[in-house]
Amino acid sequence: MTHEIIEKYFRKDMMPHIFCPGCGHGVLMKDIACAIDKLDVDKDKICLVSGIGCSSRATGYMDFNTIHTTHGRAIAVATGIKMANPELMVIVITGDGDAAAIGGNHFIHAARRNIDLTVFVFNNNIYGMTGGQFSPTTPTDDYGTTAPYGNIDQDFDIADLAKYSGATFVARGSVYHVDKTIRLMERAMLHKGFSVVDCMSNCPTYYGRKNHKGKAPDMIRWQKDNAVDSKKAETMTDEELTGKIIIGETHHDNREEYTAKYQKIKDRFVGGIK
Amino acid sequence: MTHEIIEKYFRKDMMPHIFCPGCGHGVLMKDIACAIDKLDVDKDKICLVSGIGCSSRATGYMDFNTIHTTHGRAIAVATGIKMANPELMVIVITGDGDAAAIGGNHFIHAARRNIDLTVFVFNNNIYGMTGGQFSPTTPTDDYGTTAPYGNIDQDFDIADLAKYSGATFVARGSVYHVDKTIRLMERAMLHKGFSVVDCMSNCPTYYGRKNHKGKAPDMIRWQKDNAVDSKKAETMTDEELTGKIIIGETHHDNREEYTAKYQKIKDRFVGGIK
Amino acid sequence: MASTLKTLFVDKSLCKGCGICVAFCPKSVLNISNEKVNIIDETLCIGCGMCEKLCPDYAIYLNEKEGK
Amino acid sequence: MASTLKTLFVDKSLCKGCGICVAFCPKSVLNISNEKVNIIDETLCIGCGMCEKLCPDYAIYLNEKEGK
Amino acid sequence: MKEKMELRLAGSGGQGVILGAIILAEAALENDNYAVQSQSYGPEARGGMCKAEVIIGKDEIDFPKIENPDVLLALSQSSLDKYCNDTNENCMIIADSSLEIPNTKNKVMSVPIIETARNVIHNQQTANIVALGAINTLVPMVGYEALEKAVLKYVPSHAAEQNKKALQEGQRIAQSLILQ
Amino acid sequence: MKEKMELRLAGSGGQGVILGAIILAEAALENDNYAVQSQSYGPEARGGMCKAEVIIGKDEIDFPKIENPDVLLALSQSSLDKYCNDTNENCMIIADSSLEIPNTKNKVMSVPIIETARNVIHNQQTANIVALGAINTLVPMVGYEALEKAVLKYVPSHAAEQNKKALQEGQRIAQSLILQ
Amino acid sequence: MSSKRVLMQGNEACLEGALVAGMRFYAGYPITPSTEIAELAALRLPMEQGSFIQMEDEIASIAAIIGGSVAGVKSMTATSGPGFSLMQENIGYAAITETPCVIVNVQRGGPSTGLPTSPSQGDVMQAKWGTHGDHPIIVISPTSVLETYQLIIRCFNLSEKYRVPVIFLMDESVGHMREGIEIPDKSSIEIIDRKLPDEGDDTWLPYEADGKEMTPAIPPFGTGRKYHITGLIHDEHGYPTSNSEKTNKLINRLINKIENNRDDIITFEESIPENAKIAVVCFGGPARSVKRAITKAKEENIDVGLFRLITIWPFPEKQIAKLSEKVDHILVAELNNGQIVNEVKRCARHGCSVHHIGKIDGTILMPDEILAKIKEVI
Amino acid sequence: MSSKRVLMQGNEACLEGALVAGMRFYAGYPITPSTEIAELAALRLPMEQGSFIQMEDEIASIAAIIGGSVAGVKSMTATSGPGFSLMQENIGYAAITETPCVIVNVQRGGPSTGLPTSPSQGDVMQAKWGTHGDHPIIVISPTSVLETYQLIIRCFNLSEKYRVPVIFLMDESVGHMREGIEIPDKSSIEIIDRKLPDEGDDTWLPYEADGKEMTPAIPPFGTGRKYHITGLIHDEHGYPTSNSEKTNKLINRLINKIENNRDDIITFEESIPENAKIAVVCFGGPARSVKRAITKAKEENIDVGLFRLITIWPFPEKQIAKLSEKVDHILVAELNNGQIVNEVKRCARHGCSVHHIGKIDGTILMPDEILAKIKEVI
Ligand SMILES: Cc1ncc(C[n+]2csc(CCOP(=O)(O)OP(=O)(O)O)c2C)c(N)n1
Ligand SMILES: Cc1ncc(C[n+]2csc(CCOP(=O)(O)OP(=O)(O)O)c2C)c(N)n1
Ligand code: SF4
Ligand code: SF4
Ligand code: SF4
Ligand code: SF4
Ligand code: SF4
Ligand code: SF4
Ligand SMILES: [Mg+2]
Ligand SMILES: [Mg+2]
Repeated sequence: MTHEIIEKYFRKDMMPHIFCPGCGHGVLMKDIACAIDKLDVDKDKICLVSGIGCSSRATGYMDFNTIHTTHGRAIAVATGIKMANPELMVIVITGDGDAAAIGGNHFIHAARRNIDLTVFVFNNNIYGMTGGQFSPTTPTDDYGTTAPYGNIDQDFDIADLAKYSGATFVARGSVYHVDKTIRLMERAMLHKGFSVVDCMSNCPTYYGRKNHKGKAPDMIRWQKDNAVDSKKAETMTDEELTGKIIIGETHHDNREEYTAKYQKIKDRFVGGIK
Repeated sequence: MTHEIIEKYFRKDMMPHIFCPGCGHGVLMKDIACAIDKLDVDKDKICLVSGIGCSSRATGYMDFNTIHTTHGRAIAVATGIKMANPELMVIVITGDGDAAAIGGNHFIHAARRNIDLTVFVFNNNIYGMTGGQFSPTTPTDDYGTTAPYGNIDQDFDIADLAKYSGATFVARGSVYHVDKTIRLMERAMLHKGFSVVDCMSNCPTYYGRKNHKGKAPDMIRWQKDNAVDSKKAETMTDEELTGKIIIGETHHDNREEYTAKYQKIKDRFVGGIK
Repeated sequence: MASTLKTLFVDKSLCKGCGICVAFCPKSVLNISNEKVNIIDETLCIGCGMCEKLCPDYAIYLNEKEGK
Repeated sequence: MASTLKTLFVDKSLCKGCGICVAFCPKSVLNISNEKVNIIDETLCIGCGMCEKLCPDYAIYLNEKEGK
Repeated sequence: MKEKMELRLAGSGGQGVILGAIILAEAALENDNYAVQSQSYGPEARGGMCKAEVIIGKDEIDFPKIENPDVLLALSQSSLDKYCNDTNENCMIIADSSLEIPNTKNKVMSVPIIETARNVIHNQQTANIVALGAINTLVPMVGYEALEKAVLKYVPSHAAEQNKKALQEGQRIAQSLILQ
Repeated sequence: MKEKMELRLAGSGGQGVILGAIILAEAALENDNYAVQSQSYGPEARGGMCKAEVIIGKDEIDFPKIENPDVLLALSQSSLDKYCNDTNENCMIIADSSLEIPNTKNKVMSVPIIETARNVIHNQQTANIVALGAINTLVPMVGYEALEKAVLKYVPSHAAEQNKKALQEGQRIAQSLILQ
Repeated sequence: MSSKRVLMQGNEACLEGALVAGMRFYAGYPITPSTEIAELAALRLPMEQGSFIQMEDEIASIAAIIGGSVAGVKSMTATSGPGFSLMQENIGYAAITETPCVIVNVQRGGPSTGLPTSPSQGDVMQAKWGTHGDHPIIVISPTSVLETYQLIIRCFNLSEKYRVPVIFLMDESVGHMREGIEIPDKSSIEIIDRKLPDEGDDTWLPYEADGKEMTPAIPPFGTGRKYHITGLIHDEHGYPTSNSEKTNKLINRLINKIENNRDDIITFEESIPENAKIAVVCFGGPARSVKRAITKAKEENIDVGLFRLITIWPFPEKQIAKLSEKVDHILVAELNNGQIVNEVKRCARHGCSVHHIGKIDGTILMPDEILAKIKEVI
Repeated sequence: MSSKRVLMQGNEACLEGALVAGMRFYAGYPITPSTEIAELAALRLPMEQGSFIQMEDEIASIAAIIGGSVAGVKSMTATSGPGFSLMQENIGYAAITETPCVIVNVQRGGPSTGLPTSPSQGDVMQAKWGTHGDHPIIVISPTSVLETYQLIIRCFNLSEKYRVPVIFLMDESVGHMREGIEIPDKSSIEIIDRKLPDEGDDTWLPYEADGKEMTPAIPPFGTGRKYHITGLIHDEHGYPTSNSEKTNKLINRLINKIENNRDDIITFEESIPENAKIAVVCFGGPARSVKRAITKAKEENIDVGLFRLITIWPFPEKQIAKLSEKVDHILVAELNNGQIVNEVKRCARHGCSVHHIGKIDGTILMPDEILAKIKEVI
């Protein structure tokens, strides 16, 4: 299956990709292609937009309309694409730094507007590209090259931030949970509105090494061992959930989408100014 | 009372202030001084930091250490002041545009860090200074000069945004509820951590006029008629709360403050590097 | 607390005539004339302080000590 | 679905030797040698596809049609 | 009208002097003249001083700002004080009658503009339109019809009659001054 | 040592050639020489090619990059292929024994660096240290003690013994090559 | 008189001209003295089946118009100094990715928040150098309401033709001025759209270009040809590279597509009386003070030449050199502390003295001040 | 040999020097090739009882150091091109509010994301003109690890003395290079702290200044004297004004506090052999290629002069003019497409030809290339 997906949707002359051995981003990138493959949409209409970071390099490998923008600005560029041509399906691939640090404002405002973008955050809890500085999702007390004494910041939960800012489809996937993540990705893309999948990735090179989380297989095994499905989580106490990560869909509503609302304004003037 | 407060804490040579007739910002600015007056702190240690907007002009009138920064950056500048000298009491006066549009990222990140700043958002649901464009808190369907066909954005609830981003004291006051607002402001300043008071203001010149909300007295009466105390709101159904505004304290927790945490790192090295 | 000893002051140079004090005064003490606040009948004033609290321009206030 | 018809392929030019496939293979089909994946015993393979799903470099996969 | 007329309209923010200037410029175009309109105001748009300028010319206008106004309209004391010395002797100063006239060599007409708006039109907001009626009567530069048409273009339709009236009243009070 | 020695260490990201160069520079300082160390790598730090340079001199060094390397160390095929032609004839090429030696006029030493790290030290990560031992034996430029001291300064203390051994083994394999 | 003149504000002319040019996407964030452009865009675009969005800040605004352009829609934003400073990173991105877009900067007094309602020409060097790294840019500045209408169309034309961000450098005095203008007949206006790849061409590469224009044919997203856009140095395929030859090739092409087409891009207004010993170099709104000063000089029998830059960047080096051969003195009049004067100094031949008159106090340059300076110089 | 040399990276020298200068607050956001400065700041500052914070982006970073400085603590940030572009608005704010701070830009290949790990000098014009409006700025560029250590201290000294943002313009080749340096003896290092108002002085105004330095004495927040800071044009009290005289006074003082103190601010390295017909003007890391080229030329009996800018802005106009009288040709060698060469052209006397050698392909200028160009020119 993977093999055909790669053949079909990847720029094979760009391979091997730049991700380090064992980097979860490679798996997640493939998962997106698998999810797209299931969609009944014209693949030529799919745009992939990314910012800057290891994660954001993904767009360069995938054979769609792809744009690798500036750090933090992927969602703002994507907003422009979608507004200018609402017929395009616009997907953002970003990192925890790109989306939640420098790009945090665009993230919450796009969510507020509920514009029809699908955002996949490759969340490795670190700035990978620049060499392991802590990010807004690095857990408190963990280490990064700029947190040599342990991180004193509280970390953002990307899924919660999305939900409370107004996103209308929110879910969490992981590198380990391939099939489930692909399904969530597919649903996120089909959802008409601002949808976010917080994709737990793993950066063995920096986050893993700095925090004694072992090598890539250990980090992925950790995902396997600590994930709880969102449905099941609802039945669990806070205590039971400590140290666990909730995967699956965590929020969904049907608020009207932004470009659809704007279309109604345009429609007033179809056929000339009245 | 007001008279003495003005005499004591205002730069009277700068009066009359630039706010339009009936602008709620004048009342809120005075409320801050009243709240400060009650504090048992060295007034020379108080810094007022603002961005750009009608609201942000407040710092120019108040006789403390005052700085009127660039649009949206008040919280970031305030963060620097507090980090460099945690003994200063740092208060931010900002607008809905300044804090939640261009400054949204600094707002959520300062909340996440729980750094000891007190943020008073003079929330008039519009960009006043530039002449009445809709803001991130303009209610859906309302009008602004850049929303001639009605605003299609969903509005942010500043108090909720603060809470879900990590602020540890959150409240809402209003122009009408003077005494209550002063009390909330006082508590916000005393709280050690990131505290936000969403202060409902009124802009009769733009928001009021564009949206047929009447003149200043009408807008203030609306606040009076529609406010529900947060305690009481807890006992009310969503239906009962429709169209109401909740005032009072809405969130409070005791998570450790940021500069205090950082001080612990410094303390490891007091007396030299070990 | 609402003491009758208090006297009402107006600083017309600060008043912008917004009418808030007039609207929220529980008695008919004030009106607007020529775009400024005006005390019609001070004897009606109960010293409640609403005008002072809500004036955005600090143009109207009560004072306990001095007479008018 | 896990059909024995499937054959395991490795593209060593893509493999970065991360060991994920080895770790998650339920049978002892694979190991790492010289920083690349290596098929020790294909006959043990049950075609579960874990290696393919979790390989970040698309270097290992099952193929139903062609033989090795 | 002269080859070129330069008008300065001054007042405080909210008195509508900019709109007044725009309407004059519009009326000039209506009369097939050239017109340039500009203004200056502080960041304190709200409340501060506000100055609007119009130049009406038979030919194209190179420099769009006023060097020597032919007419200065002042609706507030501070604007009158500020600009009345910024004129040469030929400039006619039209001041609202509520203002104190500073010492000046210029011809000064004290016109009850605001009073008329308030007491006759019952809407102080129309003072700028009253002023237009008065100015154009004291120093004719555009046809009355053109002026009225321009006014109607810029005021909301529900206020059309009121503003027409304001224009007329402005004309009337100016005429009565001329006759005096 | 000559007045000035220029060394280029090349490999793929992760092989530790930059650290190797730093250690050499540190050892040179230990010997009271001057040293400059620099490197270049792509944005693809992870996996791409990586080149590190050291210049060791008895005098101050003006230009910090290498014009004519005296020694080229190559730990990966692509780096050997790329840089082996970028040398003049006097440059000694030290290539890992796993690599295919391209056609060149230069003196080439094929040294089992990676193999030694893997099979003798049991830690391939130490290949850069093995290489240092070998280089400094084939082309002496810093004292062995200075080199060892520099190694210990840069490796974590728990790995001190392993790296000492790696340095020794590098020296040993190089000596055996010289003797051949 | 021919057709009817209509009263139009500079900012309005900017927006209406843009609509004529084909602009159908506007993203912006309000700022004095440019805000009317956004307000009008919000009102007018839906009437033309275009879209307006108010973004959360200026960074998002320029990012959004880059997105809009990539989607194939002519896009613009408008701002003033503080917002223009914030846009700098993405202006460089538009330059390297060759994304057509128009950025209007209605200049106000700086630095920083400065004097928000005063005219200024303080951003003219920033317009060329504000983003990091060598990059191509075109900057154009109008002097009147009519010219604003005409030149914003030219901005879009040049932006599409050369796939380069174009900065339309207005100033408060033009943006807020109203003039009676005759709206140009639409049929007389040239509109240039971006070049598309030939349909059958299967040797096409998104970032390959040659010929005089040196501008690639990049189709909008969603039209079938898939490719990659990146702000990293890239090869003809659009893929990242750090190969030095390819780097050199890309940067050189970016710069030369402007340099080699200077004659097409540069326009100016020049009138040098035969006896003129001095010429005034100027641009934008303040050029009108200069014109009046020249008229006044003429009345005093002093002949003064005029050279008004319309295209500011690329700087008309050749033209200024030529000018400096015609006159003994050049006076540069600009509403700043001396920016373009440095360019003129660099380009003027030896023997022609170069002088400056500027202003940084929030007021405009008055004709009499310029005249006095002219007399002082000659 | 005297004291022991230690191996230090340029970025490390930058941070260690800053600590010696008294820097006790760092706010930043990581970016290649400056990141080591932030990483070291995080490690080292608590040891010196200073504070480090990683902000959410570069805009927040410069805003935070402005805050830190206002609170009285010497503050800095470090970044590279993309981040430097984002900082522009607040650099102007620091300039107009006269807030001392140091911004390090370790330049990399641009424009946009460009070549993140390659050396470049593409931001040298941006360092002066990147923010909107006329404003004061000082820009300094080091050529070696030792000089990085020394000059970052000078940056802080000038920043405090003149209350102006100082840009320390490094480049990747210096930032990532390691050299053995002798750490200067701390007792030999001059440290300048900001001027404070005299204690009893009750005529003091926060923004009043005269004398040669023209720099006001503004005490830190919290020390008893309360005043207002704004990015609007302000009077001596710090209060907003739009009065044109006051505007003029402020902007002129801001500019003249730099202009009138050029001799104190400008430093350079010059060595012009008697017979030299040509001199090479250079700065930063690439100056070392030039030095080698000059040595090589000497070996071929060609005398070549060297003029290395250390202070880049204010530009050493007088010195370059003088230089152009000593030699027939000036070659400007810089790692960009030609930026400082334009300044040299503007300042060089007539008759001295000005040439350029640059590079924009991500590689450094090699001595042989420079030598070849020297030969071509003479
Ligand atoms: C304006 C700007 N600031 C900083 C950088 C440097 N930078 C590049 S990627 C990155 C962080 C990436 O983190 P994340 O988005 O989590 O991606 P990851 O590499 O971890 O996948 C940073 C800080 C930049 N390129 N541009
Ligand atoms: C970078 C930048 N962008 C835009 C502006 C223009 N601007 C000034 S104030 C303002 C909005 C203010 O709104 P808000 O914070 O709600 O304050 P209010 O005036 O409503 O009190 C804007 C957009 C600016 N000064 N700087
Ligand atoms: S640095 Fe981390 S995130 Fe980046 S490619 Fe390597 S493992 Fe992945
Ligand atoms: S514009 Fe609105 S917010 Fe601003 S001063 Fe006037 S009433 Fe207040
Ligand atoms: S509330 Fe204040 S400003 Fe308003 S009318 Fe009354 S006194 Fe005047
Ligand atoms: S104190 Fe109360 S009663 Fe008296 S005037 Fe004020 S509002 Fe009216
Ligand atoms: S998971 Fe893939 S890259 Fe990793 S060792 Fe296995 S085949 Fe190689
Ligand atoms: S398909 Fe399953 S059993 Fe076979 S090698 Fe892969 S993981 Fe092992
Ligand atoms: Mg990350
Ligand atoms: Mg507001």
